[in-house]
Amino acid sequence: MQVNEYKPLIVAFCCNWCSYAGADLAGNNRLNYPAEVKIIRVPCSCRVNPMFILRAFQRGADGVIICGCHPGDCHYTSGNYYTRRRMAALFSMLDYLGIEKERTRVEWVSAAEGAKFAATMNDFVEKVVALGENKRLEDLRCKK
Amino acid sequence: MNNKEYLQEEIIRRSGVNPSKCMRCGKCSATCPAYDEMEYHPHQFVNMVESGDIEPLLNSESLYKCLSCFACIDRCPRNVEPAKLVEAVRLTAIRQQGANRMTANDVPQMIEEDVPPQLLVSAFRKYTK
Amino acid sequence: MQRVGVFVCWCGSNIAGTVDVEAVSEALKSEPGVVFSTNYQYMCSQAGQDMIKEAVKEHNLTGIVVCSCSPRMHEATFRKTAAAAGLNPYMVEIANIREQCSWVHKDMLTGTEKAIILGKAAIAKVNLNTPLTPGESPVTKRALVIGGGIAGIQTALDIADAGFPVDIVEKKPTIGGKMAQLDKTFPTLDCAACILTPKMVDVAQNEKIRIFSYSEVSEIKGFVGNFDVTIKKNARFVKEDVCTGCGACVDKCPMKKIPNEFNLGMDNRKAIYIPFAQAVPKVATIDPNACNMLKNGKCGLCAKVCTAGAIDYTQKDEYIEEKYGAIVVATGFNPISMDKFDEFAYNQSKDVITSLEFERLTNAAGPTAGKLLRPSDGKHPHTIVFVQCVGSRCDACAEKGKEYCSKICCMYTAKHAMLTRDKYPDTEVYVFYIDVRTPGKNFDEFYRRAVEEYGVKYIKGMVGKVTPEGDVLKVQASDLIANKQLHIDADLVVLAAAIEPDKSARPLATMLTASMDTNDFFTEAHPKLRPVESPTAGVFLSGACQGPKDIPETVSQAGAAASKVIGLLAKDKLTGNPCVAHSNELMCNGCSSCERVCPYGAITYSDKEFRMPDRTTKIRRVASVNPAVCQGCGACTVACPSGAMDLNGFANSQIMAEVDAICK
Amino acid sequence: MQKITREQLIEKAVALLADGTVSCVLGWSKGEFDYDVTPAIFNNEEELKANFVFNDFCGVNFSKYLVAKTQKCEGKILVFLKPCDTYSFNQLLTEHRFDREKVYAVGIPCEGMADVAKVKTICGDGIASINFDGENLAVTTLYEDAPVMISTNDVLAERCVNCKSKKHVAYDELIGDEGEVIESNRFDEVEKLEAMTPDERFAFWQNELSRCIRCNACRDACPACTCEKCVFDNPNSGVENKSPANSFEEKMFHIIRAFHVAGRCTDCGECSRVCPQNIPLHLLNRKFIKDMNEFYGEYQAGAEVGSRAPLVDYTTEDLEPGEVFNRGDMNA
Repeated sequence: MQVNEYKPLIVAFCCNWCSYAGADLAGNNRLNYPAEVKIIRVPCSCRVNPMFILRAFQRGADGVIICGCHPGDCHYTSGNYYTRRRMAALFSMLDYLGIEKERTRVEWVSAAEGAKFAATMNDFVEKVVALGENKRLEDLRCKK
Repeated sequence: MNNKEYLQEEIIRRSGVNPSKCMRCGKCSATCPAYDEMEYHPHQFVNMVESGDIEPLLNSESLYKCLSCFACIDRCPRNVEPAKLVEAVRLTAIRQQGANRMTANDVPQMIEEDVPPQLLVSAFRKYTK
Repeated sequence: MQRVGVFVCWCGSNIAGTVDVEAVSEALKSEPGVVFSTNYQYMCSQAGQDMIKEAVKEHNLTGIVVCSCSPRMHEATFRKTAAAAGLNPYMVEIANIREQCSWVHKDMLTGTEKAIILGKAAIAKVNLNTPLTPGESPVTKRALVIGGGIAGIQTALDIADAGFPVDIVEKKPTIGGKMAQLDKTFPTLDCAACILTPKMVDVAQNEKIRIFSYSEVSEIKGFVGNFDVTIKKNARFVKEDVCTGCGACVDKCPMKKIPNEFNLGMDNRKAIYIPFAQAVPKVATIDPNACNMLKNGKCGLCAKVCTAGAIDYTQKDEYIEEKYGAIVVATGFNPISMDKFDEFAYNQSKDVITSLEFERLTNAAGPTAGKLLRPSDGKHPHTIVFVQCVGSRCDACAEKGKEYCSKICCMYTAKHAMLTRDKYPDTEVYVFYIDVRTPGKNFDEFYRRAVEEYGVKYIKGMVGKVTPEGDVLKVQASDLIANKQLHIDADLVVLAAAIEPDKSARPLATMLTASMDTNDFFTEAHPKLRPVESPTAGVFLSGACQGPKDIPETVSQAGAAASKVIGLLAKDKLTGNPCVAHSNELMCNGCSSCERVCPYGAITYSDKEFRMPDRTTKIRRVASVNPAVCQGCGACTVACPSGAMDLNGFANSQIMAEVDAICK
Repeated sequence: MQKITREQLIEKAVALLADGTVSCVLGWSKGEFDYDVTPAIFNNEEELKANFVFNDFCGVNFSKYLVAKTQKCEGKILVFLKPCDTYSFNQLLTEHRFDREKVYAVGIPCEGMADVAKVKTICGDGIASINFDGENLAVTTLYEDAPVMISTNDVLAERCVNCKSKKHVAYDELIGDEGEVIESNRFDEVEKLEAMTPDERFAFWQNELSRCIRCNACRDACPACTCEKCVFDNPNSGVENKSPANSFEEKMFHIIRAFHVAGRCTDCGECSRVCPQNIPLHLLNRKFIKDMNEFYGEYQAGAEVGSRAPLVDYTTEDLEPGEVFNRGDMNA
């Protein structure tokens, strides 16, 4: 590993029932993904408030990904459907403001998809690394 | 990719049919009015395309026995659409031969009192692709 | 300020192999609120737990962070540990440094760095944790069973047997359901009525069970343990408690040409009727659409002949309100309509019938008194063709039929074929099948007997077309094994129509806020581990409303649902999940956004008076969350523009603190 | 030039006050200048005759004021609603923000309101007075002797140029003729932005939003922003911030504000009208409206009371968040 390699900061919101369990399964199967990914556990993807995402960007995150149960599989029956609409609207707005669209993503990962979780994270980090540091939505004051 | 696989893929692509959806109920063959004329019956078309057995189909007269009545498409519970497969194989055969078997000019000579117009329409549809 | 203790687990070498646990516990010492930080080989072991308990006492800890395996593994363990040490169990946070760190990263430096950040996030969160206490709610010790078929009957009997009162709501005039219409049952061939009707009598005689027949559920409010249900008792124009079921009224009724639903319209009934001899309750019902007296005030014969004086033409629909602790859905199934299957000529010929109609034709109490006669001319059929999978296993795009296997058709068709050959050896019986599916005790043996002993001709293939011609039905089919097209002149064609959930299920699911799949079958809370519970707490599933089922399966599910209900009703109080939403009334706008996204109907509104800074008062509509109903998804918290709605255990400020800790 | 006159409205108000239908009137009052008309409560004929105005600068959307005023006022309030105001009126009713029984709504036609910023670009600063002269405004400035004649049509506010509806969707009584919902070009500017490259868009918004002084005027005027306590004022929300401390704060504020009103915003345009820095805030709201129309079917907030906004609704077939960009690429 190179010492000076750019390391992005990635926040992943994972729903407790599917994606967090999927991330655990990735661990159980020892599937590697970059350590830059830090997971925050939420009961359901619909718990993710756009404010959390913006806050992460404000504090220097380079990418934010939200993972939830596959549509139709939500533990709470409909939570991820609301997530899908809210994030579609929010991401489109961020794109409209000129923020790189690769910095945000929603992915459905079930509790059985450890491999998908790892692959998703690898892919997402790769895309964010290609973009480089998040300058557009970053709060300079809060940066170390 | 060998020729067998290529042919299979080509036919699946051309027909837009997914033969693996077939659950082997045989309703297509049960419903087929040209069944007795055909060497390979509609359900066999589906099976043989699925297993990549295209050559025998290409060389079979069955291709031209299908009336394109689409009863098999209508009745198939799995939406497999066997007639479209037959059509795609037919099209492949015709393209391989490099010639259409029928042109618009041929139609007037075929019009006879006891030939139903639907037959000419089907024939034209079939032999001009 | 919280006094936080940090406990870093080695998990043997599982964590310690890739994470420098010493460095982690050292680094986390200087985090805000942390007063104690240590590491140990196995935190979840008895010794590890004792270490936590001691530290809580010694350092007066108010919060605990355990850096260990996934909270899905040991969160519950450490919460218990905290409780044992006198802390609120919800003052524990887990930093997942095994599954999401040591196991996925190979490099010690990277692993340690990440573990520290995950620890910081957990500390940031626990600093904002508040002690949570699960809410308690009382349990009304009465159950409601919706649907009076074999599923509902069995569930009700089992619940009543445990000593709890049960009400059955059945929309037909009698309980019994589909099973009452059947002739014999596979694979034992005992008669359905012989095993069902004693149960129906048991229900009628059980003093813990009330039957609301000819009734439907019109409103459901409340939540697990505390449902408020309104039952609409449709006017049957006969006083139930007075009618003796003697049938004198039925004999005298002049309206004779009403299609008899019980025999699927294959014969007629009167305007006043008792569906069948063993009906429970055995009470007459007047069909308001057929009765002359009710339509134009002319007749009144039934009232004249009724010696008990049970007829009441002025009876009105009645609404009954009752409280229940648990609700069991047992709404059952129906065969699908054959209208879209023109190829089988169901609507063109009376001699093309469904299997349920065949069931009535062979039933001793049916329209032909059990003699197998063709509906068209009453002659004995000599060639019978059975067609399986009519409308089952269809592609979703085909737009007719259902995608699923209806499960019961293979067996009842084998039964019909076998019984026909048994009673009428001169008949030829063909069964066209795609697959014969017989998983079940003695099922395959049964099917083989039909073939081997009774000479039923099973043909692998499908019927493509049925054409009525004169008094025969020309059947065109394929025999896939022989690779032949068959042409059979049949006298009777029997279609094994797919089954679908009863139409009343969908509106009921809406009332219950219970979820359904795309086919309108009720969804179970977990397909394997909680198969008789709906995801909506307090709602249980019995029988074919959850998916196609035969009688043995239905009865076992009915018993299972009953045991779940008994388990619930045996409790005096229910403790809930404390991680539920709550609304800050001072900030709530009463805008209803949260209510619209709540999948459980947990949010209600009321007008409250608020004192304003200028000493005036103001009445505002504010939301409140019923903690017994809320499951804690948090959809409302994002729908709420003012941020009045927040979630215990996953508060806005807590998640924000985690974000900040990670992005620091 | 408005089709109805101040006198007509006063006459109506006086009549309703006299017969006891209403106990007070929410109307426009003279401000310090002829163009800064302010909302006010009038209790009697004298007050109305003295201060009530109605002219091309009466853009204020009164709907929001009903939330507070219906709580304070004994009896019914008379409110005059222009067509676009009625959408906000309905939306607030959908959200149960005031008691419909306490309001007597009179719908009035609107020919479009003038934007004083546009007037100033023609005649310059220092407007001393404005007289309403037929189709024209006669603007007298401190620096010119003769009044400058400006056609109202040349200085119409953006939201009026792109007026979406002349139809009243709620009222107890209507003065004048009912209009129609209009096929407007209000999304053209959003489309223009969408067609830009991300860099151009970023530059555009950076330029616009960096002018923000966080005066909160947009929030205070917005009929959808009627929260009892705004998250940006709430120390527990984690995003409390009252001033633009850095380049991100105003982005956060405006994105969150637009998100909070998404599906509830009727596109009344009050935010842009009141912005002292002339930031085209309506372009944020319209982006959400346009997106939701395209993703989930046409929806006009406030068109009817009780409708379900797209963000508190769903279908199982909705498009995936990742797909919104593919569409964008196709547009570009």
